[in-house]
Amino acid sequence: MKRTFNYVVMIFVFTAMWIILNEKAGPMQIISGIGFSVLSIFFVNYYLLDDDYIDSYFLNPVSLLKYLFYLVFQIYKSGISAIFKISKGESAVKIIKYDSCLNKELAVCLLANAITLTPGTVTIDKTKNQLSILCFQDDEVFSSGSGGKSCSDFEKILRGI
Amino acid sequence: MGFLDAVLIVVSIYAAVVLIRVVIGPTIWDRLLGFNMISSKIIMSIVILSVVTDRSFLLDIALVYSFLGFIGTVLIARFVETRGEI
Amino acid sequence: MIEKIFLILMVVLALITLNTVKLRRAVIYLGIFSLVSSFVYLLYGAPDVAIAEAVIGSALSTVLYLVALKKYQVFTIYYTNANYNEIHDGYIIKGRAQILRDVERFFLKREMEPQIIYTTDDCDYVLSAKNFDLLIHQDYDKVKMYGCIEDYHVDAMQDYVAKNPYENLTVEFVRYEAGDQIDA
Amino acid sequence: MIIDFISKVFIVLALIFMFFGVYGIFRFRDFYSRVLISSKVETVGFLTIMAGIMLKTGFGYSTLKILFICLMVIVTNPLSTHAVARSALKSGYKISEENNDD
Repeated sequence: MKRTFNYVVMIFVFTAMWIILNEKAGPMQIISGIGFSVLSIFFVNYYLLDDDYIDSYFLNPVSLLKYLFYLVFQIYKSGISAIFKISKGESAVKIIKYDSCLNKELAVCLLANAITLTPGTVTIDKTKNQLSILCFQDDEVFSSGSGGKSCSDFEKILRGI
Repeated sequence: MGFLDAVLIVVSIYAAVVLIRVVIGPTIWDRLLGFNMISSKIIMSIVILSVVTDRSFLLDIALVYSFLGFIGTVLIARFVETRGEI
Repeated sequence: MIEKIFLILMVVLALITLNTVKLRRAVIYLGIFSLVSSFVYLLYGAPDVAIAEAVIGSALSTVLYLVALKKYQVFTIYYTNANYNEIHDGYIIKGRAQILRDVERFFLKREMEPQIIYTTDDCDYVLSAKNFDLLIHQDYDKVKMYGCIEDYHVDAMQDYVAKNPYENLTVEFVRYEAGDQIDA
Repeated sequence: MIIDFISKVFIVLALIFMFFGVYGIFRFRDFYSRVLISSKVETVGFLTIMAGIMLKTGFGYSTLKILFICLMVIVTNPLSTHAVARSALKSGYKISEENNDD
């Protein structure tokens, strides 16, 4: 039942993309969009990926939107602090290890993407759920959480995905 | 000359300035960084151009660019890292 | 105005691409060149040509050039200095140790691609941990070069240095067995 | 009228952000600082300029397309930065930052 619901959501999203790319929302576009999305899901299922990918790689759209809004807010916040760093011109860097409290593979990857996207930190490596992060010498954003078990706000949101 | 035309010229001047870093950059990774920045500036100017000339199909080309510039950067970076084996 | 800026950029990029000696740099310059040129096609009202140029020039030809460069042997050279504060950005751009310039020219003449990696790590650490073909360690005017004993390029390098010796530098070669490095 | 003014403010703000990104890659003397700062301030500038243009054109199919481009850049830009930084670090490239008494 849940599987069928996931397929319906995917077909809906793909059809919306098809309509956006066509710039027209007539009945012809909707029918061809549904047809092509069913075809592409069928093709991926049979030729490209394993059978159970839809359970492990499915994103909850509501929490994805919440994550995106929080991400944009965080990007601007650290972008403004990066401008002060540029005008000051400090340049010592260090590499820290960060243990995240997420255990899903996809959620850890999304966390690494978000870390790289915010100015001032770049993810270098990932083993299981430990991330190596390149950051400035005097940054205290992630280094405080590395020892204890406390989760950052990103991880709290990503748990719902 | 409208406002967006001036913005287009400023963005292209930025791209020309980044090119200096690509040329003098001491290592190959500096050049890759410049390549990445220039490709994102080109995407930006395509979007602005499509608004200026009111031709919305140019946005499809910007979409294609955002895939391809990324593929080039990742391939060259991996090529340099593993000493010639992609 | 906007066309003029991008056309000048194209000419500059083409000249740089032709003038560079190292092939991997030329691949990067060509990628930027094809990006800029397809934007110029857009400016002159040819979006179909632009999309073909983007696909072929930016993705396909980069892959093709890289596959072709696989045949071209890359020679990895690490450079360490005893007083490592000297290796900084400005030093790499203008100063450049004289020995490095000669080594680079030597390998370019033998049609190989030298890749020089500057590092401030300790010499012993690089010897044990990294995978390299030649390690150059400089301590003021004493230069030590570490190379594998079976590598005939290093033999040729040794002959070359013996034929034209430096006045102010003493160059010493250290050769190690091949088996020592692989397990590290 | 007021929306037009707000979109102009957004675009000018994005140009200022991008100026700092371009200034940053000449200001820093160390590759790792450059890769940390410059290409990310770039992303901020990109998102801001796209927001300004979306306000200017009004709601329509092109707005949704620009939103799609923004989503694509959010996904792919960190990947390329990660690839460059990782490639430099794995190869062992490491230099000290330039001293002031040069």
